[in-house]
Amino acid sequence: MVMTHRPLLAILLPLCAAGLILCTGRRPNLRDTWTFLAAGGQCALVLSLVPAVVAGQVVDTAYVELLPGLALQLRADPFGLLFALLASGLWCLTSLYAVGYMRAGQYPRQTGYFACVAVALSATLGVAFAANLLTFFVFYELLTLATYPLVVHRRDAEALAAGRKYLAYTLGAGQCLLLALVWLQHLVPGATFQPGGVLAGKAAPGVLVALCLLGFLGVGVKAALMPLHGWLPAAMVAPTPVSALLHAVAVVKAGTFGCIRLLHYVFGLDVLQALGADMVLASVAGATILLASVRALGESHLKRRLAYSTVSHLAYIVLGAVLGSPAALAGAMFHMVAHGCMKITLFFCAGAIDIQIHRLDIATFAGLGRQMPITFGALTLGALGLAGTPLCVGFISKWQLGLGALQAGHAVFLGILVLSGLLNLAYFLPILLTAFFGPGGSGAPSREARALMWMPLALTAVLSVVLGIAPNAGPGLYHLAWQAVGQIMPGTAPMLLGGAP
Amino acid sequence: MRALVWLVVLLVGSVLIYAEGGLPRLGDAHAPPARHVSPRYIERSHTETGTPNFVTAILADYRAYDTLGETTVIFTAGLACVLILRVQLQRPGRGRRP
Amino acid sequence: MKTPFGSLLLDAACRLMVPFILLFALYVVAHGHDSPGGGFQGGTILAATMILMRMVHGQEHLWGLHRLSALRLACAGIALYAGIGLLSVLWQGQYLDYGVLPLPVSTARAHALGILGIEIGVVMAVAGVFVLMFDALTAWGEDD
Amino acid sequence: MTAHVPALLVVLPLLAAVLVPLLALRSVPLAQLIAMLSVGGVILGAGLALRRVLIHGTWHYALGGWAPPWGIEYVIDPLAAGMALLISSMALPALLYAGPVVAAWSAGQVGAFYSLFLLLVTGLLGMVVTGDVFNLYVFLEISSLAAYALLATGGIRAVVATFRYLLIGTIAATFYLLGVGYLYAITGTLNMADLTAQLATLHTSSAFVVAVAFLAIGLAIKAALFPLHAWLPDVYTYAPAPVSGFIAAVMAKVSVYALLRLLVFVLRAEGAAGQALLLLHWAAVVAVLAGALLALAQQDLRRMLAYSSVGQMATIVLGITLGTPAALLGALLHMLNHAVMKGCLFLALGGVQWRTGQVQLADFVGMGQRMPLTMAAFGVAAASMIGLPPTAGFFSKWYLLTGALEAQDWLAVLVLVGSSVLSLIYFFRVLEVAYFRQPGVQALQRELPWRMLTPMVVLATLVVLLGVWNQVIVTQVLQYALPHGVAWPRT
Amino acid sequence: MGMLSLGALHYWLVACLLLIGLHSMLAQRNLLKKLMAMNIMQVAVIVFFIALAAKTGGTVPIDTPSIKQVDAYINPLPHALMLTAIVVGVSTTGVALALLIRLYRRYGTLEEPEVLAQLMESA
Repeated sequence: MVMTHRPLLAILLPLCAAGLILCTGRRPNLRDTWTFLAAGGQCALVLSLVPAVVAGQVVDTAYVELLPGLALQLRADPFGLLFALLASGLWCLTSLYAVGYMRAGQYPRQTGYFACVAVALSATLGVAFAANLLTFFVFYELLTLATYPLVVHRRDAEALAAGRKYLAYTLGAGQCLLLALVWLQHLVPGATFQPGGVLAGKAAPGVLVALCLLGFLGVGVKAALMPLHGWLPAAMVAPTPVSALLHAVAVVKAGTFGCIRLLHYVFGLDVLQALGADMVLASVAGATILLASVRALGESHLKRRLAYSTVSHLAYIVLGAVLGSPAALAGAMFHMVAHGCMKITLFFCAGAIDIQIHRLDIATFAGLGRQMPITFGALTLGALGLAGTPLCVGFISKWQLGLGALQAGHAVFLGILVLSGLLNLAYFLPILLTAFFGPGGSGAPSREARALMWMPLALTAVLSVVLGIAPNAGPGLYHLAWQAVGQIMPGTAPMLLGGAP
Repeated sequence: MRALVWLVVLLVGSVLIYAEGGLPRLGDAHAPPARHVSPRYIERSHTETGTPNFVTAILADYRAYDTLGETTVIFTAGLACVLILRVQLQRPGRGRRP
Repeated sequence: MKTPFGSLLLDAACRLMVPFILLFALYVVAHGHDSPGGGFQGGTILAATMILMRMVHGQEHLWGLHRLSALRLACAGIALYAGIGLLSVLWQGQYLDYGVLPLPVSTARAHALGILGIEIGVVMAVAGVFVLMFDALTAWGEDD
Repeated sequence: MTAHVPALLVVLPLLAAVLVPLLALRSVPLAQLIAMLSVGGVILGAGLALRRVLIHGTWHYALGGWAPPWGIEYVIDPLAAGMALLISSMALPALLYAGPVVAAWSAGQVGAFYSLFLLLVTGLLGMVVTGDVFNLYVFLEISSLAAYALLATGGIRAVVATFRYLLIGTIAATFYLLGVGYLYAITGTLNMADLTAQLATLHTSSAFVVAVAFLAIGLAIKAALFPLHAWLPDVYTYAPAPVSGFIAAVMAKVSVYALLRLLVFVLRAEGAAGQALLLLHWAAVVAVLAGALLALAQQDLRRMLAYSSVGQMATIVLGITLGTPAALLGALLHMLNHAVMKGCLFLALGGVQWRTGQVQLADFVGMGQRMPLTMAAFGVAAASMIGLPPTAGFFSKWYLLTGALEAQDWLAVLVLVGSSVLSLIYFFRVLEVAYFRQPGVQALQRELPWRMLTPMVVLATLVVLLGVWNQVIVTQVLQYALPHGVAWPRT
Repeated sequence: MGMLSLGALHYWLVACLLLIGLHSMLAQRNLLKKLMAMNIMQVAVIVFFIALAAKTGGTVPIDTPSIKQVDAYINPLPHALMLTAIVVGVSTTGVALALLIRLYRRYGTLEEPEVLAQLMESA
């Protein structure tokens, strides 16, 4: 048990940055400098935690006690660190991209925008490092509030409607989560997240069922499990960097993160299996995977198509989490990373295209691939990765998921995974085909977006390939995932590409 | 509306009549009010407060604090009239006007 | 009240009655110790004289008690009442405990005197307030 | 002198009240200063009293040196001291805020206003600290009369509303007095502690039942507990901001406090008192939702706040009638929190009205840019009403929910969650319009004068601090304020 | 509920007064009459208390050296209380009258429907 304030610092840093951003709104360069500093500093702080956690120590610090035996408590365990690394790492790239994008598009209210993003990232790290459900809830709500202004950034009727939908879903879910939280505190006073759960034998089945329902309603909305996904496509009215970082990485991953926390650190899988709730959740996730992919096929607007693909890929994570076999769980955790890298690439590309041709209807991309080779190259990598082609990071996680499905003895889910892979190709290939081989010259001749935009998306694309070849590159995210699995299911050895646990 | 009013009235009325059984009879010298607290006033107030009038003794001494409150109530009412009716307190030609 | 409605008859009747009413008021207050009566009754009667006077002679008359003086009287009355209470606190008694007041008499008498004191306070307050109220209810303030 | 704090608590503002109207004629600022100083003194005294009762236990003070039940006694326990502290602390910001509002009035009016405000404080304090049921009635009337006058200063509509309030309020007071009469008739005493002793054998007497009925109805009317709330919306809507800010913050709560004091502390929730609590419970369950729904239906924001008060008061009553320790803590904490946040909301809204004359939802477009600090205060308080962490409202909601779960009263759980969802909707509506609607013309920024701004900002800060410190408040103060050894009847 | 004995007759009187007051307060359309009804209600309570003070054969509560035993004097406490209650009633009436005068000056009527109608059209 190590006590350090670095997690807290990683949370406070963006908050201070937000303050500074608001103060220096009149001087754009200075203002954006704060964003870069905060993102870099946060990333560095999180990285600095890696050695200790990998060495098996748990960094755990309790702060002000808010309720009897329930403090605002931060803890860096492998799983939390995994999410924190993902979020803060991608924030660095996004902040570069966002500056380019917002300036290229001459967006109004940039000050407010960057301030809100900073707050949102602080909240995301809070979610990642939360050591008990109360802390988790506090930052989870803060995340909602911080992202709302970003959704309504355009301030027009459509944006406001989307914002209302967004809050109705997320804050409504927050009420459910709050009730679950109060109930949990009532059953298990002062409970913190424990690998394997804390509820075993603490409550009657009826109560547990109610708790499950409330809890998974609470986190399921942000995880966009069908039928709770309605807000995500609507939220695509936000500026593209927001969709990229928040609605492909921070917010929705906070939802899936919460699902796994609830599943394996609060309830414990045995409890759910005893209730038979795991199969319910698994079938919901499976259905979501397929339905969302089909829905994506029908969308002609690129960002909305990406949104539905996000919905289906989030369901991968939930599915892997409930299947209950080590490989599946590791796959789920690693898919958070994989999907993050790939989906953010895709959104970056969407943003670049939007800035260049001001249209996102897939039909209008004809020949664009020849004019914007880098952008569409990255798009191709991301798309293929999501479909699960080897050598892309998506393959690793998907392989683990499939393997896990077999380990758990549910071959049907393997079928679903394969099927959805095909569907992924079905809704990505048309884009690529029109872009590269479509008749050129439709619309004004275009070129690559400014460097500040294409560099980050190239980077993320490369990243997703590098991780696909060497998943332990850098901070060793894949290893962290397996470490977390090892804590939840003791006696499981990490596997790279198979082999018996 | 009418019906509601009558309903309320009948309700209160029945409640009042219901209570009647539990209350002391008129002039009952053995009822709690005559037995519990008041005897002390009758027996000792003259010697304790030098005031033969029990009521005055209670009003202005034993429960003088109530009377202070009572005087305050009157004072409040007076000021309330001033404020509600916007009476000018100053003699003409003094103080600010809106 | 915009104008006093004085007339010869009223004037004379008023001159005749006021002294007796005043006397009665004083009696009611002073005799409150050993017969029905006391501050409130006395104060009301006192207020009645003043109201009568200002109805007949107008509020600039000596007994017609201008509303401002009425307010001062009322405030002074309450201040006197509460002040006596504070006095007993000053002499280490409970609030409104007249027994502890440093008077050259027995405790019982001290109580009696204390009672008289607060009764006077009540008289002032009641008389002042009732005059003020009458004035407010009959005066025409600025309208909305 | 500290030995006499209980009496001084009430007498200090009273003396100031008789000083102020005369002073105002000489110098208005001096009068305002005196008024605020006296309230500051009360805050100090209440703080001292609270500290002392937490250390040495309940504080009995026999007025006039006459031992109860023959004389009147003041009984200050942690609950009473806490309420006194709350009342005085809410009065100070309102008094500061009132300065600019009354600036246009004549000196005499200003003096009367401040004096009546102090008398209102006096009355509420007296109700809180007294240990005598009749003395409570007297101070109830002082506070009521002062309130009527202050509320009526909001223009002719306020006068109409206030007259209706006066009639209903008098019915309530008369019922209360009648209840006291019944208790006196069967016990012969007016002292609360003595009543508890005398009534030990009388819980079945029909007179007792009726006494409880009248006491409960009377105080429930004063507390505006649905469906007896009819007087409240108009009164709160048309009153001037500093008055509505203070009255909405504490006045109804003092009646709830009296209800709690009598039914639970004095009558020990036995016999008819227990039945009354059960009835109040059901009334509250309905009222919580009714208040929130009615608030949702309003376009006039003052009226919206008024109805939300109806709902929130019911929430407090619900917590009290649930009767589990957590629920009671929640109710008491919510009394504190709701006072602060609703006071802040009314002051902010009143400020907007004072500056722009607008209270309709539709007129709030761009208000976030026009009056940033005011709307920020409004936003913080609204977040607390919704119950977002880490504001104060979140924690009282937490305790109330825990209490409902303890009592296994699923209906109450649903109602509590439902009401916070509804308040989420009707408060968020306002914030969306104020911040995220594009104003047609870019209105220039015109903030309030500092004397109106400071109270709001302070209260808004307090909303957050109370949230962070709620654990201290609960463990250091509130848990000693609970009625011990009382068992609530549960159906 | 006890049988209707003479000793309990005054409770019926109180009930009647209270109900008359209550009913006309709710049903009367004229605000001044509502106010009067309010006073009637208060009178009912005052009668109730004063009746509690009575003792058969009791004399006025003023100490006379010749009489010593407690039961010879009626109970003084309710009288003291009701003096307070009466004053409170007077004060309330005063404030109510002030409000009514404001209304009358503005609307020239005290009939509630007419006042409300004028309010509506002014809004």
